Amino acid sequence: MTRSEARRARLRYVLVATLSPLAILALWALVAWRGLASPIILPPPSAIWTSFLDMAANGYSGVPLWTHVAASLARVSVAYVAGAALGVALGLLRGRSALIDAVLLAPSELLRPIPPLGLIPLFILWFGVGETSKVLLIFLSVLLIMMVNAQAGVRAASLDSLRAAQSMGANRWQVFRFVVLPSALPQIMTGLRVAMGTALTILVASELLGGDRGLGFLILDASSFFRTTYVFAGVALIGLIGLATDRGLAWAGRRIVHWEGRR
Amino acid sequence: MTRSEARRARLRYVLVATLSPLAILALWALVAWRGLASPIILPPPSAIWTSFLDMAANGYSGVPLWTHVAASLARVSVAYVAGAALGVALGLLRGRSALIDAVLLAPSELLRPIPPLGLIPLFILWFGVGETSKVLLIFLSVLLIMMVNAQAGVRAASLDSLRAAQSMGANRWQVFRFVVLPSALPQIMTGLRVAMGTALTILVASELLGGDRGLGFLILDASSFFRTTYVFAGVALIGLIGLATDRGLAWAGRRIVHWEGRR
Amino acid sequence: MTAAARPSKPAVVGEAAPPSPKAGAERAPPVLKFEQVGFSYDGRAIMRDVSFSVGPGEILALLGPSGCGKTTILNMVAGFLRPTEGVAVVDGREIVGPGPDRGVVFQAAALFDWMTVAENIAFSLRCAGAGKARRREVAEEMAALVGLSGFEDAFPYQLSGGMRQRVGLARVLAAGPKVMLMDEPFSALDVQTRETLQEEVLRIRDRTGCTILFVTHSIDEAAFLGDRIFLLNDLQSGAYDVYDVALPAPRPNPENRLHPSFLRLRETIYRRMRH
Amino acid sequence: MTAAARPSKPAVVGEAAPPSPKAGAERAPPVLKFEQVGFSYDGRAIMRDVSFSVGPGEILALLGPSGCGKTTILNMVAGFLRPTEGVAVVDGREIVGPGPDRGVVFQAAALFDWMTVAENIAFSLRCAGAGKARRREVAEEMAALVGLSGFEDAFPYQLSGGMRQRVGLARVLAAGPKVMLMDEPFSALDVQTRETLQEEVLRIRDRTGCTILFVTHSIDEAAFLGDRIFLLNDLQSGAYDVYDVALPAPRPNPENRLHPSFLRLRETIYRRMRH
Amino acid sequence: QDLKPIRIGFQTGEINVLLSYALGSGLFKKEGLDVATTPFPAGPAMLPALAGSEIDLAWMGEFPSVTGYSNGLPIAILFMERIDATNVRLVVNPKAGIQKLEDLKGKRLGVAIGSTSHFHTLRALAKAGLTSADVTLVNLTPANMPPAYVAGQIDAAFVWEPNVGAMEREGAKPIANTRSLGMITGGVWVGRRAVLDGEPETMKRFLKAWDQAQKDYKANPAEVRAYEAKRVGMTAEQFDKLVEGQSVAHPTFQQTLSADFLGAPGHELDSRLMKHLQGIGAFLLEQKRIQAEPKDWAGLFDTKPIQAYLASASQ
Ligand SMILES: Nc1ncnc2c1ncn2[C@@H]1O[C@H](COP(=O)(O)OP(=O)(O)OP(=O)(O)O)[C@@H](O)[C@H]1O
Ligand SMILES: Nc1ncnc2c1ncn2[C@@H]1O[C@H](COP(=O)(O)OP(=O)(O)OP(=O)(O)O)[C@@H](O)[C@H]1O
Ligand SMILES: NCCS(=O)(=O)O
Ligand SMILES: [Mg+2]
Ligand SMILES: [Mg+2]
Repeated sequence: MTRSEARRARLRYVLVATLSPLAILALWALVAWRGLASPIILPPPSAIWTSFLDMAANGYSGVPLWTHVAASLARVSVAYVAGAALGVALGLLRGRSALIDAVLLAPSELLRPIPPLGLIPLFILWFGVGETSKVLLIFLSVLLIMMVNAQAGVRAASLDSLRAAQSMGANRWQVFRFVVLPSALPQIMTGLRVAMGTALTILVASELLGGDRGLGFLILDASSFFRTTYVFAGVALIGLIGLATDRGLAWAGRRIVHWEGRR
Repeated sequence: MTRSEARRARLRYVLVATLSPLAILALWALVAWRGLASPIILPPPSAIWTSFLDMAANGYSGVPLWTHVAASLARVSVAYVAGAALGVALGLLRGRSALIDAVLLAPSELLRPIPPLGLIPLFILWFGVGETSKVLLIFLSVLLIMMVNAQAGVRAASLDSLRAAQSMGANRWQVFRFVVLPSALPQIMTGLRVAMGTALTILVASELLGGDRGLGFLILDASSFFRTTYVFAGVALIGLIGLATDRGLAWAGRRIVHWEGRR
Repeated sequence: MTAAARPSKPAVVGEAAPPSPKAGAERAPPVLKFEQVGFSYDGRAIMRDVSFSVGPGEILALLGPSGCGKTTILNMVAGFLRPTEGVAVVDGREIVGPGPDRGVVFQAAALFDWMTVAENIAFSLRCAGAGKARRREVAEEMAALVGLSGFEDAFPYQLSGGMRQRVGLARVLAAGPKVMLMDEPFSALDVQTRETLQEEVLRIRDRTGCTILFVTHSIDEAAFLGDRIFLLNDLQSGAYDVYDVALPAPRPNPENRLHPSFLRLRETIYRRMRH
Repeated sequence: MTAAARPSKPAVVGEAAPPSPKAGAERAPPVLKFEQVGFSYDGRAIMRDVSFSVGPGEILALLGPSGCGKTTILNMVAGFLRPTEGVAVVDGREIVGPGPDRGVVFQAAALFDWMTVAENIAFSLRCAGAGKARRREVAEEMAALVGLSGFEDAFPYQLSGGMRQRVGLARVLAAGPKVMLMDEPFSALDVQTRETLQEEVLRIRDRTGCTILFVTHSIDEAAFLGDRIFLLNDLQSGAYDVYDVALPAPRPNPENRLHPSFLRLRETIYRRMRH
Repeated sequence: QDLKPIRIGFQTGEINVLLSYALGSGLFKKEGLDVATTPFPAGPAMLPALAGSEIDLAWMGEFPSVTGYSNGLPIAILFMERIDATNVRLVVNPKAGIQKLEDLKGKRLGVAIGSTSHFHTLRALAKAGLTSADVTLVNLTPANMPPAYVAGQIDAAFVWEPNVGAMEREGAKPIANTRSLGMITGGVWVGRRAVLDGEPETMKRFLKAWDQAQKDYKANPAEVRAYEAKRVGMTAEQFDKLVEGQSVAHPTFQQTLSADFLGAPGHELDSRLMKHLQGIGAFLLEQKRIQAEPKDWAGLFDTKPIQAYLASASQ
């Protein structure tokens, strides 16, 4: 593929990728406009946009919209960064040491499928109803997902590259840092994408833990007051945050794991 | 490592992996027994066991425990199998065709971070309050996770093996089946493990969609009536199901992707 | 610098080469033709102005320094890479992609790790819809040919380097393509296995009339197998030579290794390569 | 069958071999010693009863059919595999794992795909805590030595097969281990590069006094480089021969390639390998 | 004057007219309280917070107060904050041909199993001579009832504002409510025993502020409602309409000590509210949501703080 062909292909990709959600939006507007769905359940996009503008101008339940967004982003990012870092570290360790794996196996795999709703009472008891609980709930799910991915990634390390590193004098930590980690990166990057999506979905559950700000709160509150257009606006915001972070992670992944599939 | 060394290592692994949760259980029992935590919030393991036996004997809310378990397992398994199959197929396709990728990108990545709670009203409207909605909610999250993993897995296919297949007369489908799919298997197997955990956590949300049976219903109901020991028993059941399926999938993964890291 | 203007050609170039010993081949239209082909990786030109053609049933041996572009040429013939300048033609049609008419023995074997040796060997048959029994039969036959009987059910990661290389060869022999592109297929083999397989390749060519591009670093091997030797000195400046190999038929005869013209050619090329 | 009972030994076996031409080496205790080593993969025995020892500064060339167990022997010396029978000893201590005293040039290069050529080459220095500037300096020096100047910042997937192989060599030369284990390090190189590097290896051995195990399929190479040649005929039944190479010092002299005892040895081994 | 700290849990999904006013207008501060509020989505989520001593006082429906107490939480009801005569309503789809309770036979009813919605539904069925076997009960959380109604998944639903209002806006017609069934429901202030017993001065200040809020509400309803209307993002008209729909009454502290509510000191067990709560206990037991009814029902009420406040106020 020549350079100009590549440029044209990229352009076509961006075009189709933009048109596809727009087509869905148009279909939705049509359905709403033709009155095919009750507006309290599927309001027209325009009504959602109006609600969004209202929130942007006047806030939601007395709190500016950007405060809600910022509160959620702060929770998610702290939990995500910490959870990913620890999860990757533990996952890689589990991949390398049968003992560590054996110790962590049952606790983490028993915990992973447990619905956040089932953990909320315990979290309230142990960590209160403040930020700690909310952040920890997201942290935990990110941690557990990243652990699975990092550990699985370790298996991709080729025997020869591990051996090569050892026989060039790499100590355990260096083998880890220079061979195991890079080999696991493809799976780690995938894990980061999946975990980000999950972190955002858990956000709502975490904001069930009490509190009056955050996108999760906004969605829960609007839905309990039946303000459907606000629910949709909140959901759309989460979706857009997810899309943006995912594209960022995918882009970073391609950069970071530049060698993948190149031979 | 000789055979007997390997056998001994395996034995030690199983031993530690069994002791580790037992140690936590013992610590928990000690904390409860010493009265270090309110039994209303952290009941002793024995109380949870009693509640479990009660449910096993008398059911929960008039429905036998095994009916709850079976209802949830049926939902999860149908949704999981269908979601995984379609997710893998679409993910592999997205990995191979820029056009398909562009079409699916925004819809799927906007949808993935959206909390199930935000989707429930729409699902009720479109699919009712019966099984369909519940299964579809789980299906969707499995599908979206598997799509990410399968697509990422495609990047692992080595250029040379793709080329080899093509020059031996493999058509598009055969390249797909015999090269792309096996190359993506390590990431697909990881995705299957992560998605199973997520499917189980979503179970609770899905059983918010109406209905009065299932482990999710049991946990929600018990927690809204503050029956902590029953919540714990339900959560423990989900945890055990998760642990069992995860071990099954991990074992299958090692069998299926037997060539990984072998060179 | 065009091919015509190049200095110091110790032998005849390209299509102007005298008849190859493969009878009848010289009259037929070429199976393979490069016309002033150039190639760049990410904008870095690694070859320019390469022209040659190969007749049906001919074996062209490619010799040249490491990194000069031999694998790249094979990749263009196979259809994995498109020339960034000029055209590459097979059977009169421009090459636009890979096809089962051109089989490749990869430099690094490129086996399917998830398939057994037998499955690897019979892959092309599977793609063509052959039944299980037939596939097994061919796999066993080819495994025997390359000295891997008994390893049919092993997986690639259970093989030594040379054994992997032989599976890569067997896989293409089983497919029986019209054009075979062999990238240092015997580099990891011991003398005995290597010579046996060299003779086997010649026999297969004689039997099937297939055309072969053969990359090697062994001058002996190039001279013993090649009808012509393509010596790639410096493709970046478009400098290469073509040598005719004149050995008596039947080629597979081991005696040929001691034939005076064989020894003479070997010496010439050795000098030329060391400058 | 024990090593002692083996028939048809055209040359002296194991430790009983006459002094190698490397002066002073014969008196010193062996750097490396195999005592009745056997090895099985998953219960399938591939070698038994292999004993030999290598003195300091000696080059032992390993020749043998594809799949006979050469790489497996290297893996045991490197400490990647443990003998399932007997003991492997380096510097008087049983080998229990890999260590920086033994460097390996892998048959399949085994480069770190995520590092540039320079980073690959300087890896051992990085592990030893060398600074950035020093690492770059050594990387450039070694890249030049193996003919890869200008490719320091390329990634392995941007290199040709032979270039990758040379990075694998440069990486070990940069580490300068006491024992070097080279698994067909020149198999993908053209004659000129190959001969240059062969001479380089000899020079390095002479300068540093390192001990080298060198696997090759080229009898010429074995004879030119090896102080002794270890011909592995059939390790499964414990059958192997050891040949002494008597060439005048200084070894790196290209004239040695035409020395009569060189040509004679080559012929003997060729016959033996083809049976 | 030093401020007494107190931690209050409230529900974001509820209409908290007086609390919003008391907080917003500084009534608590004026009475010497340093109030920290924690918002919760609903009552059940407050129980672990009370158990973990994360909050001192909580506003909740009477249902969770009974479940919490029955499960041994050291809590008691301080007073009934409001009584909602028509907040909980049975609405039906006119197209389903339901005019009166008897017509429910064979229909699909949305209920939140185990909640007051369920409790009301069973009473309504009983009144019409039906049992739950005569209808199809569809278990839904209140927020999911309107979508289910719009989607035609349920013919009727017995639930509270704002969800019931949402269905009415979609054309559903109310045919019964708390009052028409002769029941009561509403919100209570629940306190942790440790605070009720150990912090009399704090309780007195809280009750004083609340008393003032009630008086202000009577005197100037529009001004008082403005605080909560702003919180839930409604105009004054919208908010008035919602509150009217609930038919809310806020019993005075004097009323609280009457037989209609907590009862005169020593006569708690005979009060109407106690009978109602015991009815809930029996219902929860029958529904197997609690193990056993509390042995000491009287301990669920604690009128000592109100008595103390009223005594000091009359001085
Ligand atoms: N990982 C493995 N699992 C099982 N068998 C193996 C494995 N690696 C090698 N073998 C077997 O061991 C034997 C010796 O292999 P080895 O790689 O040592 O041969 P080699 O002498 O290096 O051959 P080559 O010259 O082809 O590289 C072969 O028969 C091979 O099939
Ligand atoms: N994927 C790639 N990206 C960038 N450059 C490449 C790539 N593959 C090869 N090259 C460059 O192209 C040149 C020719 O490579 P090629 O693999 O064709 O050499 P070769 O003649 O086959 O060498 P060898 O005998 O070592 O296999 C080399 O300089 C190499 O660095
Ligand atoms: N409106 C419901 C209040 S509570 O019962 O959840 O406290
Ligand atoms: Mg090459
Ligand atoms: Mg080998």
